[in-house]
Amino acid sequence: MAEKTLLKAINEALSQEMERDDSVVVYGEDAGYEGGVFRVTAGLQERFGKQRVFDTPIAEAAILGSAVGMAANGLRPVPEIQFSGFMFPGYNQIAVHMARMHNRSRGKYKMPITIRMPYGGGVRALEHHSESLETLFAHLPGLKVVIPSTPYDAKGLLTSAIRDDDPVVFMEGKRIYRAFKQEVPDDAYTVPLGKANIVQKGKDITVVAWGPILHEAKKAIDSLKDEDFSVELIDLRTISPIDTDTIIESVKKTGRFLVAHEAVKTLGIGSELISRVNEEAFFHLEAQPTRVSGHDITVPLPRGEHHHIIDSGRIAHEIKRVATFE
Amino acid sequence: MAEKTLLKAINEALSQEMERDDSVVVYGEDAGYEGGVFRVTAGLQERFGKQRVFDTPIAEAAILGSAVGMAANGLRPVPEIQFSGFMFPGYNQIAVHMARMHNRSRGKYKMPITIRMPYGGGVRALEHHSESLETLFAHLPGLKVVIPSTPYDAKGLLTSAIRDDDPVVFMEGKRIYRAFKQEVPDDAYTVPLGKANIVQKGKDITVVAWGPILHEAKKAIDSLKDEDFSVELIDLRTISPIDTDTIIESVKKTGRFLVAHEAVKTLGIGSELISRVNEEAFFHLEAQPTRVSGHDITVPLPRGEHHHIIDSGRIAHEIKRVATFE
Amino acid sequence: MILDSYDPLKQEMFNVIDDNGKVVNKDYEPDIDNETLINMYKTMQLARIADVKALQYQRQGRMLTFAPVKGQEGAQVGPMAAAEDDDWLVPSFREMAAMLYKGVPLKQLYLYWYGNEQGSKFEQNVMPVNVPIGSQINHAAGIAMASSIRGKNQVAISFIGDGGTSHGEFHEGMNFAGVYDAPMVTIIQNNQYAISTPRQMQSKSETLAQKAISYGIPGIQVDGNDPLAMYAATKEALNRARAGKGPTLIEAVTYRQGPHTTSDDPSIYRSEEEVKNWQKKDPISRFRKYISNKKLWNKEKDEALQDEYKDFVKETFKAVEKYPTPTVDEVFDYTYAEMPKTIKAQKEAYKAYLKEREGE
Amino acid sequence: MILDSYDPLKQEMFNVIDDNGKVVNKDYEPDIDNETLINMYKTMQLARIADVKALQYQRQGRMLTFAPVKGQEGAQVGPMAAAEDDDWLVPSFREMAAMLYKGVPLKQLYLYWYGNEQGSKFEQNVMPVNVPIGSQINHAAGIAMASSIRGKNQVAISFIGDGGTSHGEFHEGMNFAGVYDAPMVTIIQNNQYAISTPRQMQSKSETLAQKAISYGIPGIQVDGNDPLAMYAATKEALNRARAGKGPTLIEAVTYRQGPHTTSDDPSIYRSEEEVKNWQKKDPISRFRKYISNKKLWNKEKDEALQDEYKDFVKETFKAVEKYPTPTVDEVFDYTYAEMPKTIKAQKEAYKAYLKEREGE
Ligand SMILES: Cc1ncc(C[n+]2csc(CCOP(=O)(O)OP(=O)(O)O)c2C)c(N)n1
Ligand SMILES: Cc1ncc(C[n+]2csc(CCOP(=O)(O)OP(=O)(O)O)c2C)c(N)n1
Ligand SMILES: [Mg+2]
Ligand SMILES: [Mg+2]
Repeated sequence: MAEKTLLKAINEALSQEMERDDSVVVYGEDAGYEGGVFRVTAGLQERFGKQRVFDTPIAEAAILGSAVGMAANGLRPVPEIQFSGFMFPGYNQIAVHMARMHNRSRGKYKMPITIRMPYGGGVRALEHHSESLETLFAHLPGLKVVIPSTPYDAKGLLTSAIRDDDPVVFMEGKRIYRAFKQEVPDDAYTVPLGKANIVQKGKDITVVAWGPILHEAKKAIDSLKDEDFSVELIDLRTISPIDTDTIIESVKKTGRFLVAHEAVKTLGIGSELISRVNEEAFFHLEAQPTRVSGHDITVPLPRGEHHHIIDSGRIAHEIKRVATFE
Repeated sequence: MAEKTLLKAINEALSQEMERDDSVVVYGEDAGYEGGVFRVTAGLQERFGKQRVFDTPIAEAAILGSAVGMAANGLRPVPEIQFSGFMFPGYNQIAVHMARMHNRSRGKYKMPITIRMPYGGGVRALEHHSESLETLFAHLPGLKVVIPSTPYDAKGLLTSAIRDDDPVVFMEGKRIYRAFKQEVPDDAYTVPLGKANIVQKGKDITVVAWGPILHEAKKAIDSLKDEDFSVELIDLRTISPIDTDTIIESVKKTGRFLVAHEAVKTLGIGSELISRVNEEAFFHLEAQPTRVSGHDITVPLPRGEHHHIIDSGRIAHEIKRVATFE
Repeated sequence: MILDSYDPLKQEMFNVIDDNGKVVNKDYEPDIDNETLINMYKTMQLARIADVKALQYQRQGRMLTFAPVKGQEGAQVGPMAAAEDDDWLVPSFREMAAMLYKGVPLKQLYLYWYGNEQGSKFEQNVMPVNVPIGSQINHAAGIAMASSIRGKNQVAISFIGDGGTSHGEFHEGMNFAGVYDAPMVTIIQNNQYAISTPRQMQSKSETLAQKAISYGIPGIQVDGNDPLAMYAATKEALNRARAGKGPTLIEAVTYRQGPHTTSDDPSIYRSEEEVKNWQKKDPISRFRKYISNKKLWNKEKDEALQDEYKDFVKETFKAVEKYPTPTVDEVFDYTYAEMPKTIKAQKEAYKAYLKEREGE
Repeated sequence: MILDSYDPLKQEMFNVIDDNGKVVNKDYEPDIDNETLINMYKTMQLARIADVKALQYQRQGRMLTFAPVKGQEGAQVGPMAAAEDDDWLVPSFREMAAMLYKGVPLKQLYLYWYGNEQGSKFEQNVMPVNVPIGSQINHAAGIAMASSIRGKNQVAISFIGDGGTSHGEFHEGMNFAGVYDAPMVTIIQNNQYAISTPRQMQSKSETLAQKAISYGIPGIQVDGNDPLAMYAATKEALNRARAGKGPTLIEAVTYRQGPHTTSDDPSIYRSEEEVKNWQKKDPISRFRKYISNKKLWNKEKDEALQDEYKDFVKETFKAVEKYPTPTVDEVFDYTYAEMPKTIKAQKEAYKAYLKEREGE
């Protein structure tokens, strides 16, 4: 065991799953020789050869459509989309085939595909490099969507995703790729899909977040430690299917609910969580379930980005408001 | 004035706007010579010529991407996507350009584009012909989304959409294209975007629906006319931006809220409406805001479709449950 | 080599027999055993009869929307006859004849067009009907790449329409497969129309075969109503693919004799004369003449076969009509390989509602 | 006609001057007035200096991610010099030299790379930087179609990379424009790499110019480091476009001398030797020799120009650094042409929060 970054944890999961299972292949734009623009796949081509780890033309529909074909013909593809904002040209394949092939063929063709993609802002990048598009995947039946917030979870969740027989969109918050390290076991292990993680117990308000924003939420909670209420913090981890039970149980206890996400507000995951909280814990609520999120605007270029992406300050402000609401 | 179908009303709006404004062009797969697979654009090529009304290759990215270019260069394009399920290959252009060009260019390039597309089930069609994908548009800042439920609204809303300087996705419930007729003025007129319509006043529960489902909701309400409560029915009409005020005002009065939609449940428009009702009318609620919708599954082929698409029976069942909840 | 000898840029089109089934290109007449020839003919006939009947059923309101294959049987059966059992068929949505040749039971195909997902579960290396234009080419590329990676000897044979060649997915898939020398053969069925849109509206390119040049791979224009030419050209392409030389693009020049689908009225956009002219090149009658000339076939056999198939098709459709409609479980249970809790909950809630309604 | 005389299938590449600026193709030497020649040279120099400086600023942490143009100035300035003022430039993301030639102020370009949307508002017929690969080709097709429909004489000139040609959007846009004979010229800057991915991984096609055959339009491979050849080939393509003959595809064979972007480390995937070999073909030094041979330029002028531009670039960047950061209003107000109520409400709520926070 050693301290590892999220990036290193992902690289390790890829490497170990390739070792374990010959049918795992890794590919994408610059994912082969160079090891990806973030170096997430570094060393894999050297180790597993050009047949199982390769560069592709710039063609997202082919990257994801070929994954459908590979999966039908016995492989377990782990394609990379260079940045989530460039998944759109391949979205057709995700929506009309990958998410539906198992259903369409009545179980004949499973789709054990894991699409990895860096996402989210906070790294002062160009346009289309900073979006949080999880809604576009979570709205599609047949897909799973996973977003890790720690190196430990990243390795375990990715391992589960690769071994899973359904297509998984695995979104990596690029600003936490190297932001911090954590003890991560050297051997392979799994963290189950579909299970949220209670990061911190509390009794007065439930806060749900995931990915990089989870760390902002933590900071926010820390900044409120002298306040008169305690916060239960849940890391959603799997965005689809949602672990409703864990959230509902928490809200039934706390009576207050806040979801914090980087994505735009309208139809962000927050809207779905609030609806579920309503459906299943309505009469336990002591304040309106609330979301703190990006605005309904295009992610601004770096000089204006801070107005859009929520930080611990905005989250703390909302936690306090909801927790003390009477 | 004469009785017209929804299809005829749309055709009339197109024709009159082309007449009124030289910069309006209409095109799409089979939209020219044949007048579209549903004949919505019938007669337009004959009347306005092949330069302004034309067939295209099968290329949705080109259909929608060229609209971006045409708009930048002074036209007001009204492209047709043959079925909403085939918009995916062109979604890249919608998401990364059309919805963002005005913002990107700080107002230099307006995008007065209206994308028309038939959508929704209930016509026993092949796969990909029956989806309700409004969430995928409503989640994108910069886009407007409109769904008419009547011939009158269809003509007026489409006229507004074409004259609007922002990109509008105009979704036409194909199963009501010819299902009924309504008095529709022969002259051009507008129905404003962004305004919901209170179809029926009531005081005990607010029901929101749109498109073909609005008619199912009406039937449901009719079937409940002997019950002891009265229903306020709102036709959302514009799905983005949402007319929150009209809904909130109604819910403040009724204290109960049901949204009915054809789309899958998770992250359907219902989730957003419920979140807004929570945010702005929480302390007026006497029952949990509720959605009746499709399940989180792939739309089944025709033999199983009835299990997925909500009908008046399911809606009535939910109205009664929510309205009488204590 | 056929692929080297016909240059699409010179508008050269490869054929073996003429409209009367006479061999006009002896050099390239494929050497096909008699059993296979008969099997090719029978499959084309079965497809034709099943097609004509399906249209009738649809007009009677018993069948749903359906995309007729009539006129294109040769463009489909030729290639499939050239393929090995283990090769993959990656269809578009109009490949009934190809699917039948691969061994997919007619009942499955009818069940699919009848609106039941059970009709898309095949035992063979055949992908389900693919509606979104162009997207199947990328599946074929992936299947072919997997074949290479796994050290198999399979080739992926995909079909696409003339309209489909305009799509970005076609381009990406062809180019992708080219880069990896993936064992893939793509057959464009240029049936002259994409719904109402004529071939020349799809592309300014003089032929569709020449699009191969964009991918640095061979492309050839073949008389798609000549099953022998289709067989021979595909065979060569398959050999290339198996030898690691990568994909080939074959444009089958053919004609859709029927409507686009049962919802289409072709009289809006084309003349009866045009249809009649193409009927003279009908692949089935041409092939019948060829095998008759070879003394493998005759009128009596043909009549017997037609009677047999008509009955078979009727029986098959009856069975399909009696097939149980999908249950609630079926509608929910295949969404994921393993059903998540939330969907299970939705299913149970819906079942409870149905029960309650029954009670009412 | 140049376009007819160089066949990409025979791997013929068009050039006018050699690496020493000597005319080696007198027949096709374009007739360019002196003022334009000087303007071409100056623009290339400005782009080069602005590029080198931007890289420095970025290394100092003062500039954000930025895509250097170094080495590709000739492939960009040649075409733009051949165009009319009213023609459209539809860039990808590496076209600083082309944009400067069109008259876009350097300040705007710097402001954009500095991370401010105000840098994308141009007075000229120039589209903003386009990041999603391939998608600009469809914009160019639409701009060109609008030009025809509105009876204008404008041609849309778009740029794309070698990597971009693999994308479905490239295919659809080229094919679409071809069908309508839209006045469009597409220039592929084949700079040998797409980030780390070498040209031969993009496509099995021997040249990128031959992809034109897929659209039934002319395609030509041009020495992209020869601004005169780029000028001459583009001029002919523009004339064709204006005459209603449709689009042309030009492959400019060039080289990216710098990193892909400031985040890239090219030493991982290419050798210094390779870079040095290409530097010998540098478009600016070749062109300088050409105009010097013509007695239009000399060392003194060059030194003066360099000094002038260095100062200008410094001043410009200073101004950009002083440019006000986007306000909350700016961040919200351009989402729609007319701001909807819900967004206005979000803006007000956010402003209220900021005020409260200030108060804290
Ligand atoms: C991406 C996509 N866009 C549009 C459609 C609607 N559509 C179905 S068939 C068809 C025409 C196909 O023409 P072609 O490729 O020539 O095949 P054919 O029908 O002639 O066999 C169209 C446009 C679709 N299925 N998929
Ligand atoms: C659709 C899409 N996919 C991926 C990217 C990420 N990306 C940015 S530049 C680039 C390489 C482009 O190569 P090329 O087209 O040769 O242009 P060059 O950078 O060499 O000018 C890639 C893959 C993108 N911008 N858009
Ligand atoms: Mg066709
Ligand atoms: Mg390049």
